[in-house]
Amino acid sequence: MADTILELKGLRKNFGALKATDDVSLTLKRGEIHALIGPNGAGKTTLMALVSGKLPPDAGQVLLEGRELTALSVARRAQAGLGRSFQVSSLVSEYSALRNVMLALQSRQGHSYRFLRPVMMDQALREGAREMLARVGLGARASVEAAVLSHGERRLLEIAVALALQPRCFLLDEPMAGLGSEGTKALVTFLQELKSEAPILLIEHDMDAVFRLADRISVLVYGRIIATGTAPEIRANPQVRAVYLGEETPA
Amino acid sequence: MDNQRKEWLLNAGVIIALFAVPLWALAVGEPFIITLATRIAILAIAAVGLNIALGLGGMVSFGHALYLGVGGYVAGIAAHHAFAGTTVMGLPGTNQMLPIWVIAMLLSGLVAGVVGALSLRTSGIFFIMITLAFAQMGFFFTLSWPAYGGEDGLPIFVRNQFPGLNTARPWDMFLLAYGVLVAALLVFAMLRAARFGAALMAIRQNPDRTAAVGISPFGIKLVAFVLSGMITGLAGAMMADLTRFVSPAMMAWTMSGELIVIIILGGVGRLFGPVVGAALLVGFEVFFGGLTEHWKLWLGLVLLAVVLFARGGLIGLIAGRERHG
Amino acid sequence: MSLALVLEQLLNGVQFGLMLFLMSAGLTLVFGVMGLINLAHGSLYMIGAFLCAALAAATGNFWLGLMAGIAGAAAAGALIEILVIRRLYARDHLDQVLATFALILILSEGVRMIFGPFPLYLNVPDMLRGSVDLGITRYSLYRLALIGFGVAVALGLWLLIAKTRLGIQIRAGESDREMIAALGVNIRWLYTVVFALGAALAGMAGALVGAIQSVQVGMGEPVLILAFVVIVIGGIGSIKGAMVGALLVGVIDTMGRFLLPRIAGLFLDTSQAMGVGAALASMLIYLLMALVLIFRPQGLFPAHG
Amino acid sequence: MKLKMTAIAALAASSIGAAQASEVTVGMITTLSGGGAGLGVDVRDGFQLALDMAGEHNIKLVVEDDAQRPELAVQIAERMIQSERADILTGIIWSNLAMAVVPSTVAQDIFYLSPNAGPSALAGANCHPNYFNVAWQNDMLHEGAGAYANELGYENTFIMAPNYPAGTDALAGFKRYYEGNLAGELFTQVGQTDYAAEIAQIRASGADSIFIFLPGGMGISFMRQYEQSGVDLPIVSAAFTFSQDILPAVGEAALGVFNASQWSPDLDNDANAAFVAAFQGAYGRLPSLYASQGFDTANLILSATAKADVQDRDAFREALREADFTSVRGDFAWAPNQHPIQRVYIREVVEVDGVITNRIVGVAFDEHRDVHGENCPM
Repeated sequence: MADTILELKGLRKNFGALKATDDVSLTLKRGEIHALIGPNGAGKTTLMALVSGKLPPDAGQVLLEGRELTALSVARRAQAGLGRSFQVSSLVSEYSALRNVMLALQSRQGHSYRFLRPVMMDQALREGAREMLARVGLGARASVEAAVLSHGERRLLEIAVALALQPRCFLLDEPMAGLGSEGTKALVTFLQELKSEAPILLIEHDMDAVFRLADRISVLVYGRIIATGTAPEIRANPQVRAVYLGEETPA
Repeated sequence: MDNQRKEWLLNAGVIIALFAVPLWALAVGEPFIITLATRIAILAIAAVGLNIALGLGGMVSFGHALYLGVGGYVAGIAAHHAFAGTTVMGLPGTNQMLPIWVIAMLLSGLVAGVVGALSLRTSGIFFIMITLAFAQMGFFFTLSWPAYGGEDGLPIFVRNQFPGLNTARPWDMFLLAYGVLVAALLVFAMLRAARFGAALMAIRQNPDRTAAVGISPFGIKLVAFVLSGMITGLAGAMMADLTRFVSPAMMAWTMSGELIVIIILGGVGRLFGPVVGAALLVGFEVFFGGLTEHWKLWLGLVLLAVVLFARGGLIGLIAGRERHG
Repeated sequence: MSLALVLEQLLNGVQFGLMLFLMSAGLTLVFGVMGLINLAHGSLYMIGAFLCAALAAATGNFWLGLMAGIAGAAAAGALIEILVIRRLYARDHLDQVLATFALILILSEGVRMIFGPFPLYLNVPDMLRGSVDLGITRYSLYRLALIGFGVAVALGLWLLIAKTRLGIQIRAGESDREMIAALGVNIRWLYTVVFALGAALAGMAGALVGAIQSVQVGMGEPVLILAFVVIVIGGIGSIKGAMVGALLVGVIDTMGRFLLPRIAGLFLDTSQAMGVGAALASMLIYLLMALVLIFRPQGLFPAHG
Repeated sequence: MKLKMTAIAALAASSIGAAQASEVTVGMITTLSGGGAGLGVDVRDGFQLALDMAGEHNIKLVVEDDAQRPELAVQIAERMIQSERADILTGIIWSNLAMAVVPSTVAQDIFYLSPNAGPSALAGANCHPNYFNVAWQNDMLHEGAGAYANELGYENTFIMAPNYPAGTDALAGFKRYYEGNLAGELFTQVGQTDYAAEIAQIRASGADSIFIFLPGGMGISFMRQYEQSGVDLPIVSAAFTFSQDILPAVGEAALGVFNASQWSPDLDNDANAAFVAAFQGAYGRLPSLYASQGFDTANLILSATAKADVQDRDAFREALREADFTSVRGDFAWAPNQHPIQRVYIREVVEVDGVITNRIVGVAFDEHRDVHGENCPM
């Protein structure tokens, strides 16, 4: 299926007796935003770690455009085209915004085992990075250290870094967290454009944003996906309502 | 004056002073001061090596004396066989510094590769301890292996040769050490500015992020560790020739500690941190050692004060925090 | 090679291991509870030995000296914790290594200033002089007493940690530092007490060993390195691990030095065999440590799950 | 660590200007801290005593502690030659330190006078006109112990020494004259403090006697542990393990041990009587053989400075070769390799007036010289 970019097949991960990820399968198709929601402790973080390669699964597969990624490290998966952002901003804090993006670009374009040419004199890298920063609206903040950027700016820088990887698909882990309503609105618009470039697997707490943005939604509870569908389908799903609204499901 | 300019001026001052003081000593006939300057330069080379792993890569190697010792023993063993006219594993000894340096760097790089490949699987205190354990293995191996002097060490009766120089003369030996130091600093500066340095420093600050942009931390760190070991190994070969003596003490854990101390006194990750630190340490020893036999007490207090209150070392104190642009 | 010889060497290994345990217990507690690498632990061992030797020489009573050694090391530990160590808990390992490296320089030189450059010699107490017949072999009574002492202290430590309020706090501190705050424990006080306890154990080891060896500046550092090997093998933070690690290191080191030259002697001539055997024997425990770290990076008995 | 003791002679020395105008700078590198400190302190004190007793002289003495570490000794030697401009180095206690320092020192046309260490390599093929050994070649006293072990009727001796040049020399020297069987042969680590494993092997070996060479703190630790072990075999040794620096710390455990020495505090000659009395007067303790060697070394230098200017190396060397001084050990003569030819006594450890010390009970060799001299081209 040429339309499926990312596919998870029967992923499992146990921590002792706890089934943190329990037979999760889902697909991410070209041009879509697939949101993953679930209450706290549902296993979203674990699933993200399995997809990005931070944790090895006990069973199951991760496929990107039909290519098996399961045995690859985080770095290899990133090279293969997984562009992830972190739930809590995770940047190279002493580097400027520009250098953070350049780091992603240097990995994308060639490799890091170059010992001679000063990286700051690499015009292609610099220009490329500036372009990415401009796209997320951080053009004026290029030379500011990541540690000094505001919270919202760091969220945007996360996106810019993911963009710089020119990935086959994005994995965005709560990109709206702590952005405020203005910032969220801007980002929603941005993501809607972005999905045509590469599909987005979105983990997000902000339900309004999710229901506005997502083409499909999967609901994760106790490590299992209990439902997948469009926004109206999910809204209507009694199991989901039970989990989120505390409504009793008819036995 | 902004900080970058201050650091630049400080660096220029240090490198000029390190040349001018022994030159003055040469003029007034004080060979011991030249020897001291040579020792500073060689210790600084060793610390430049460690600074790649520790300063740029954040790898707290508590066993860098191992590479110093490997380099030292390469020089000592080569000279020993050249002197006695015997062979080692079918190869003749040599009293030429250039081939000795090449072998010293290759061998210490190889050792660093093995140690790094195993140690880099761990992190934090475990990394500190496993690097220490490997260095202790080297220490005890040389201590009890009788062929090259064991505990007694191995004297180099005549300093190894360098084309065009008379290495027995303190000034010539100094020129050699100074030249290699400048080269080592250039290599360090180049590495740091290049893509490799960008990746390495990013890994130190945030390995997860660096992996997520597709740069594998293990490979980068291993290469850095090997380069680091090679430069420290080169310094070891030169130090052996300076003192005309190699002994297991070169691999003692206190030597590893001293190399870290040098970097901290100067400034971690700073280009000239090792030079400033080595000058401070040797200067401290000579100056306070002349005043009181308990100079190590004062060294301890100064070091404690630096760690507790002046994290950036002397360069940090003068030129502030480093900026990565 | 007789059974008697093997037995005696085994006892030597156990005695060595138990003294290493006294050193390692403090080190591992301090790391487990406070997350601190303390290189100056060997200096506390030295302080205990010097105080014991000085007081025993002055009063003629070993036991008074031992008390002084333990109490003095504990006091020195508490003082160091309050003045320096306290500022290092939040710092990274590099800072801890360096600051405690500086403490070694300060304490060693300080002791040298006070007691002079010569070794002191501490006499074995009269009631423990001489040797006893164990049936298969005779053995030094004092060394036997050290084994008994080591076992008793290990039991006492186990009781302290398993049964007392302080022990509960220590265990809480090891598993979750925030939890002990929630328990309403004064963390500063707890840290000082744990550090002093570790120092007391180190001082005790120094004083006990001082009576059969010599008491000199720098005596603590070789033991310190071995104690690090012990806790890395045993699992940092684990008292049980320290015990197993210490006995392993003590016995393997002693038996290695004894057996390896003999084994090498089967293949090589005597003088070569002694060299090769000794070289391998002295590397043996570091090899063990490297293997443990490679295959069980958290040690044999990891403290945190 | 740096004990700097600059003893400049009575002001007079330079101004009155004895026959030889130029000052002689003697750099003394010796062990003043750690387990081996007792030996270095005695060499230094003996040397200083000779200068003090000489009154007027033109010797400038600079003393530094090597902490028994070869790499430190090398650095100090470099500084003494380059910075202090020393003409003569002396003081090294340990053979491994001597091997590290002496060859490059004498090659720079500096004299080295050994007050203690006498490694075989420096007596044989690597002998040098600028190297004089005022004490003994390492093997000598051990050879005496070996010869005396035969006399005592020992047939199955366990022998043990630290693993460094003097240790190998010691065992070789003992075996050269000993005729019985060896119950076992062990090398220990230099500076080792725990001998439990070695004692176990001695116990299991079935030996009838022990020969040990464990100088300084090593000897003290071993003897104290040996006493507690329940092994009770007679010990024969060279003077080093039972010299006056060790005996007070070992105590009664040492009584009755036979040891070979070229010197003893009860040696009956005028120079020695004066030396022992003056040493006791100055330092309040009995001198050890190390003190006697330091004393002799200083007197040898003094005798040479009276005859030649140290800047004239050849003349000064000749003056040293004449050895025109009164040794506290009695007659003193050089073998061609510039090591002494001397009598080797056997001493027994005894208690005299509550002080544990040595007493001469016999002679092992009369005019003994070392075997390595044959390989010396001089």
